[in-house]
Amino acid sequence: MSWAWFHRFASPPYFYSLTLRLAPWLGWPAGLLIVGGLYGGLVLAPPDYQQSDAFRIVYVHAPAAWVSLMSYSLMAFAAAVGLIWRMKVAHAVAAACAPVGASITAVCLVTGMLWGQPMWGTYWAWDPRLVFELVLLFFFLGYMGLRSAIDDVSRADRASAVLAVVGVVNVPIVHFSVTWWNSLHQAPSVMRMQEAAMPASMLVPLLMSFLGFTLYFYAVMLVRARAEVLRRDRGGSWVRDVLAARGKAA
Amino acid sequence: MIREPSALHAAAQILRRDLKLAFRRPGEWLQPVAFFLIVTMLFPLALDPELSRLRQLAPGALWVAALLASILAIEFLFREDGRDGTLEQYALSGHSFAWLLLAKTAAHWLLTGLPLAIAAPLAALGLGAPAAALPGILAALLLGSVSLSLLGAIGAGLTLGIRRGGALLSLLVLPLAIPTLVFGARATQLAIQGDSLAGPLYLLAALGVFGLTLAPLAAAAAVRISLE
Amino acid sequence: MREFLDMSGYAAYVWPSVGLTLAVLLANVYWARRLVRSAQAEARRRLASGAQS
Amino acid sequence: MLEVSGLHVWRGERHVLKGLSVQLAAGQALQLLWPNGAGKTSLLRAIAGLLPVEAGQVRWRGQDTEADPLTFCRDLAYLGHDLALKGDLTAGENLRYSLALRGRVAPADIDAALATVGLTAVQEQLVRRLSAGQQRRVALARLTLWDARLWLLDEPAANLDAAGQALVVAAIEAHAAAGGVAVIATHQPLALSTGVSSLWRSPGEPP
Repeated sequence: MSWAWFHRFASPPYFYSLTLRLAPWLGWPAGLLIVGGLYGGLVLAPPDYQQSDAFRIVYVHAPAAWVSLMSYSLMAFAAAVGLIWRMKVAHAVAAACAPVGASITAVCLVTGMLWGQPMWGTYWAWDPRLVFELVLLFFFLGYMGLRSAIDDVSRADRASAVLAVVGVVNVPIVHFSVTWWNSLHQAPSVMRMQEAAMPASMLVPLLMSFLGFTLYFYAVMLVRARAEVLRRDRGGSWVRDVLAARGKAA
Repeated sequence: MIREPSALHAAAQILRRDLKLAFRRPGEWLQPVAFFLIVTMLFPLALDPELSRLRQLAPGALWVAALLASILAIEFLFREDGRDGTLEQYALSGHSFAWLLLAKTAAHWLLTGLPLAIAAPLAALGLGAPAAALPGILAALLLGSVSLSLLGAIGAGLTLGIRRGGALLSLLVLPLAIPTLVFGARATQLAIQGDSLAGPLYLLAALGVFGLTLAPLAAAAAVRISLE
Repeated sequence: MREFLDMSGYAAYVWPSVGLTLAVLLANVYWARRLVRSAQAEARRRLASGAQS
Repeated sequence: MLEVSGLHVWRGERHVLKGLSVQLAAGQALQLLWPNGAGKTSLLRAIAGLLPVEAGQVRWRGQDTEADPLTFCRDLAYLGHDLALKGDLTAGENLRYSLALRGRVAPADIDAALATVGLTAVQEQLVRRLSAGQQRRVALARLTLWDARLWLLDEPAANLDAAGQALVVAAIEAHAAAGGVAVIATHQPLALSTGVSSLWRSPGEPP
């Protein structure tokens, strides 16, 4: 009985209709939260006493950093589920995570560089967090590269799933090694907000941004996953129904 | 015929077979070592031949060259056996596939990782390392090349059967090799400075043990998928 | 307003960051929808060819 | 002994095997004479466990082969398109190393098997110097030494002359007489005795 939800979720038609219904419920709040968070962060929040207005980049940089790590973890988790239970829907989710995660990781890197220039006087410093994000981007690129190199979707799913799992096992090790390496070389101080003393007018927009980016990621990922499920279909009659329903609505 | 499907015997035979094959074609496994030596030779030519300054760059130059050489070599780990059906027979041999691939990887390490580690002190001398540092450098490369071979086995398994998979292989393996590079270069640096390099050597050994336990499983899964 | 846009001299860093982020977010939505459309078209094509055979 | 039931296999977008079922008892050989592209190789590889099965089951001695693949593999000999022979090793060395995976074999047995397939004269030559037909014969010698109960053979008579084909037929007959099972993909029927072998001409019409 406890597995009933699992099997239901694993069924492509159920997943398809679920994502169809769920995406707007995630997408619209995500949009509102992001806009609200940015408004609060860029307009209402007071300037930081050390970094002045440059700190406002945190409202896009930090949520992007969070989403990049979350998307990689989710991708690896979904890939592992897909490998272990041979679940196509899980593979579809993993495939959907990668491009969104990679683009957000790139955003995190570029905004980090734009923040670095006024703070450190240089666009690129070998800051461990930036380096870690860069490695994460390479993990994503490798994953997508492997996927696109294999024509057969089912083989691509499983091969890239192995890679994602190997990658996620390595993420903590890479993180440790980069931090350790940084501690030896004393690179410029890390971008850091004054965690303890952040007033609510700064903190609330930041939290809104975090939540907004997270919901946004799930919304876009589910839309992509819907397409990926459709690609993995093997002639189930549900596709006909879904496409017919779509035609009527359009 | 006495039926005795001992896993150890099977692995030993794979190891012997791969070594015998390699010795019939010595050119193939000597190439990565030659590549390694050439790349390390390029650094003084491109930068500055003054030994005191070279010494600072030596750890990085050695490890980047070693990393590239082992990536170059690992591409051939499964390719021939994948093409001629040997890997299929391994998969159907009734032994753990991961175990047999570990034996293959071990043979590969003996043919590329070990010569690389032995050549490294030589290259290090050319980069201005003092003689006292050479044992430490040898130890660091011995330990590090184990992880590199194991990580490479995963990448080689994933890209087996992909045409022009070489560039993809580096894209997959190099990010995974970052910890090995960091710890290995640090160990080399400490060795050159004459300090104790026990810390990074332990870390390298830990990476090697971790890789030994998990990488063959991942490589076996990857090769199986590639063989379909 | 001008003061706000100037970001006390950091406008060249803050606004590109925000602009790039929003652009990527919107582009992702667009790509995702396009992917769904192409997957649907592909599925239709497959259904049509399946019905003939 | 071998039961295949409701086997569905996909290769990429192609639904190659659509719910195949077949049963073979001890001492039986099945020749697949399907047209090209109908999935002969896919069936052999799916039985061996090299191809993932979308639906259906392969049972060997009543056991689902996926439940314990290692035990199943010890009973299995698969001879594919690629012979898994190393060009840089001699015929004898090739046999020695590949048989080492299955257990220990006396060198005399290897010599005898190579003599049976008529390769004594070239035993010490590197395999890459042998002709395609001679290489097939080496693989055939390995097959007989393998001591497997289930043979999956993909075009075993390819590149072989009449004498070589007779060797293949004799090997299969001996295998069946010893209670073995064989599934053979071939485009030309082998001259096996009718008591042993059944023909399967297309996936649509079971034997």
